[in-house]
Amino acid sequence: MPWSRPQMAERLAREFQDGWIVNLGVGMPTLIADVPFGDREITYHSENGVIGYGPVAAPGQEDLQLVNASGQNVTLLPGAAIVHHADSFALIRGGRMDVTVMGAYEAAANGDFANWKVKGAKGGGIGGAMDLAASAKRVYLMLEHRTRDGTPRLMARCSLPITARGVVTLVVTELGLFAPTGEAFAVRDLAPGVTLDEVRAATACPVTE
Amino acid sequence: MPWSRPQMAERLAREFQDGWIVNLGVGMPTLIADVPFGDREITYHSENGVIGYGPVAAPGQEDLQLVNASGQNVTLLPGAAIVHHADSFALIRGGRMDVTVMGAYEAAANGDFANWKVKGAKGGGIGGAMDLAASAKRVYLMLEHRTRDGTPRLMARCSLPITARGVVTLVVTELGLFAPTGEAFAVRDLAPGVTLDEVRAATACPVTE
Amino acid sequence: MARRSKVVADFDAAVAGIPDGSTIAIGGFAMPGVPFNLVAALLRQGAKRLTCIANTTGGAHKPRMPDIGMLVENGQVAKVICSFTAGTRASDVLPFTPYYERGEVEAEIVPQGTLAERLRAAGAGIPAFYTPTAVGTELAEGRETRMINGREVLLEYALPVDVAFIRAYQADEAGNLRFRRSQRNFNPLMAMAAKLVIAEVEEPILPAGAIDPDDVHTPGILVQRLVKIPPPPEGLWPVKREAR
Amino acid sequence: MARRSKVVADFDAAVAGIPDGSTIAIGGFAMPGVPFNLVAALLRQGAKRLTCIANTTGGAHKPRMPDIGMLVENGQVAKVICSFTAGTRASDVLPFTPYYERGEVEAEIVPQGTLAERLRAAGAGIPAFYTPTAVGTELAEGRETRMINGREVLLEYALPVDVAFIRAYQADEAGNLRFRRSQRNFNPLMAMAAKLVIAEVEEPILPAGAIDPDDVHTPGILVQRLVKIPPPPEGLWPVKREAR
Repeated sequence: MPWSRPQMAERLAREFQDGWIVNLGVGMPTLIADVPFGDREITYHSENGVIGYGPVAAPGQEDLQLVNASGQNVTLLPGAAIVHHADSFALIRGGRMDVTVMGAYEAAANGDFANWKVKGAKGGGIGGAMDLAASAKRVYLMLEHRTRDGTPRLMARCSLPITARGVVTLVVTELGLFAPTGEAFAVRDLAPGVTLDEVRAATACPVTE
Repeated sequence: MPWSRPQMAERLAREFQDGWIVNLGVGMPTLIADVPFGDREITYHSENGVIGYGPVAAPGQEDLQLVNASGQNVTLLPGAAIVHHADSFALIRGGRMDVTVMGAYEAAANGDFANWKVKGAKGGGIGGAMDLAASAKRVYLMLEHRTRDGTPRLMARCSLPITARGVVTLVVTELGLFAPTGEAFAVRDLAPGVTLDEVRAATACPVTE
Repeated sequence: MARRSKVVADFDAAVAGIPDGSTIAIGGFAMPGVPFNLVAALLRQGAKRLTCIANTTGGAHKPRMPDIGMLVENGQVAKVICSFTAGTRASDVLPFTPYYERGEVEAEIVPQGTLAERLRAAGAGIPAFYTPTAVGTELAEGRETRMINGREVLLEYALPVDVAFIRAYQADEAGNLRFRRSQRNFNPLMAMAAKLVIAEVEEPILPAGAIDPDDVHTPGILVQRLVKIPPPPEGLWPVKREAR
Repeated sequence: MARRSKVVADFDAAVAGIPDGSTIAIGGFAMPGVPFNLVAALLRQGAKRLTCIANTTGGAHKPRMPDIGMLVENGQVAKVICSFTAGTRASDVLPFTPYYERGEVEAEIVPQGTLAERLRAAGAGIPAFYTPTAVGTELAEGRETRMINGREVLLEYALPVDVAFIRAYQADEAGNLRFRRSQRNFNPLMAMAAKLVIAEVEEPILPAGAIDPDDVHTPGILVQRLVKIPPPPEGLWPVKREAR
C-alpha cells in the first residue's frame, strides 16, 4: 500500500540527524513539522528569518505577525531568533541548512529538479527555492510519483525549466524513497507492499535496487 | 595669527549644514565634537557602528563598552542607534555620510590625499579611511600646513601612497581654509592676519584667491 | 543635536510628492510587515509608470489586502520585480497575471535571496556581487558567470530604490524602527536601499531615546517619514488568512 | 526540539582542539568586544602557524590586554589580516611591528569596511563582490577592477574563518547572543564567517528562551561554545585606557 502524505513525511524525517538545521518548503513538506523527533534536536529555519519555529498555532492563538515561509501562523520554541531576509538567506547561501525539503514538479536522475515554472506559463514562483537548492547541504524532495494524468515525475532529465543542477539527494514519493545516481534512481526504501516493478512502471528512467 | 586647533575645528564645522550625518576621524577631527551647532541638527557616525554619539564622557562616568572610532569613551544622544561593522560601513559606502573629516599627511591640488602610510614604512594604518574617502559625499581634511621640518603638506600631487583619488572637498590648516581646484588650492578663508603670500610660501603648489 | 520629529499627519501626507516613474519597494512577507496603509494611499495618490519591488504581487489569498496587483489594476505600474510572478500553486491566478500575459506590465523574476541581497547591496554601496543561486537555470541564460573556488557563480547587480514603504512595530521620532516577529523580513533591507523611506508604525510613536540603541533594527538616519497607523477600521491591520 | 546547552566549563575547554594552521578571527574594536579571555587561553593552548584576523594587532595602548601581538611574540602566528598593521600615529611602534619588519610574520592590510564586508560575504555565501573602496590606491595595484555605472570598482573576495573568538554581553544556552553598545562591532560578522564560534559572555548564561527572539543580535545556530567570564581578577574585563 502506498504511503500517505504523513507517512511520506515521517519516512523522510527519519533521515534527519541530531542537530540539523532544516528548511521546509511550501506544501507537502510542512507536514514534517508535525513529526516527533524524540531525542534528535532539529531546528526549523524559514526564509523570512524565523529560526527555531514550532508547531502551527492553535486556532484563536495565532500571532498574526509570525508566519513561516508557507504563510502559516506558527509558534516559536525556546531559543528562537528572528533575523531579516538578507541575514536569513545569508544562513542559506552560507551553507547552514543541513537539509532543505521541497515539493517539486519533476525530479531527474542526474540530480536536477524543477519546481518553479509550469509548461507554457509566462510567470513563475521561485521564492527561496533556487537559493536553497544551490546552497543547502542536502536537497530532499517530496512529490507524487506521477501527475494526475499518470505521467511520471521521476525521469532521466527534467522537461521543465530547472531550479538547480545536480543537487537532489533524496526523493520521497508515495511509492518509496529514492536517490538519484546519474542515470537512474536507486531505491532506498519501498512503501509496504509496493514492488520494484510497480515503481519501474511509474518511472520514466531506470530504477535500481 | 594662525588658527589654534579648536579654531580650525570651529571654522571647518561652520561648513556643516543642518541635517548632516558626519564622520570624524582619529586625532584633530575629534575636536569638532566639542563645537556647538545651535539650531543645526548634526548626527555623528562612528565606524564601529555608533550612530548619534555625543560628547566624551566625564571622568568617572565612562561606559567602557562604548567608544567612538578614536577609542574615546563617548556618550549617546537621544535617538542614537548601534549597528555592527558591516551595517556601519554599508552606511558609509551607501553614501549616507554627508561629510567625513580626517587628518592627513598630505593633500594634493588634484583632490588626492594621503593618510595611511608614512615614507619607508612596511605597514600602515588604513582603518576606515579608504572606505570613507571613496564614498562620503564630501571629504574635509584637517592638518598642519607644514611638517615639523617645514615641508609643505599641500602640494600638486601626493608623494606618499594615496588614500583615495580626487575626493578632497576642503582642507583646513592653521593658515586658512582651502579647496583643491586641480592644479591649485583656492583660498576660501584665511586665519586673521595671515596673508596670501605667507600661504604661498608654505605651499608646494599654486594658491589662488 | 536638536532633534526634529519625522512624524507626518496621515498616509496621504506620507506618500505626497512621489513622482511618476519611481521605483518603489514594498516590504512584507505574507501578511506580516506589509505596509497596507501606504499602498492604499498610493492608490489614491495615483503616481504612474511605477516599478514595484516586493516578494509577490499579492492577491493569492483571502481576504485581499492592498497589494501591487491593485496598483496594476489601477494602471499605475510599468514593471514588477518579485520572487513570485505566479502563485505558489499552479492553479493560482493572481490579479496581476492577465496584465502580465497581455504585455501591459513587465516583470522581472528574481530568486528571493538574490532579491534580498540585491536590495542590501544597493544600500551598502556594493554595486555587484556573485552568487551560486540560479546558476544553470533559465534565469542565468546569457548572463555573466565565473568560476570562484571551483564553483560557477552568477553576477548580480545592486537594486537601488527611490521610495521604500515599510511597516514597523515601533518607532521613535528620530526614525529608529523596531519590527515584531516575522514582520521584519524585507523591511530593513528596503530601508537601506531607498532614498526616501516612509514607515507606517503600529505603536504610538515614541520620543527620541525611548528605544534602547542596542534594540534598534533600522537606524533612524535611513528613515524620513513616519505615520502612526490608526486602529481599525480606519487603519489596516493584519488579519487571519482564510483557509483554502 | 530537545535543547542541549552549549556552555563549556572554562576558557581552556573553550579553545580546546584548535589545530595548528587555523584561521582565527578575533572580535572587538578598541577595548569593547575584545575576547581577551579566549586570546589568553589560546596563548596557553599554543596552536601555531595561525592566521589571525582582527581590526588591529593591538598593543598601542596601556594597559596592554591580550592581543594578536602577544600571539606573535609567543611564536603562534604566520599571518595577520588587519585594517591597521601600524599604529594610528606615525610614532607608534606596535609589538607586532619588529616581527613583521624582520619577515617573521606576514601581513595583509585591508580597509576596515572591506574587512567587515569580506567577513560577512564569507558567512553569506557570497564568494566575491565589488567595492569602490581602495580604487586608485597602492592596494588595488595589479588587481581586477571594472566599471559599473560609470564608476571603477575593485573585486574583493570573501574571507572565510575557521574559528571566531567573540565577546558578548548576554547569551542563552541555545547560543543566541546580545552585545552591549559598541561591543557589537565585528563580532556578529566573524560569527557569520566562521565554522566554529566561541563566545565569552559577560552576564550569567540564560536559559534558552530568556532572550526575546526580536532582540537577538547573533542567532544561536551560528554559535557552538559559550563560556561565562568570571569576575576580575580571574576574568579579564575592559579597563579604561591610560591617556597618552
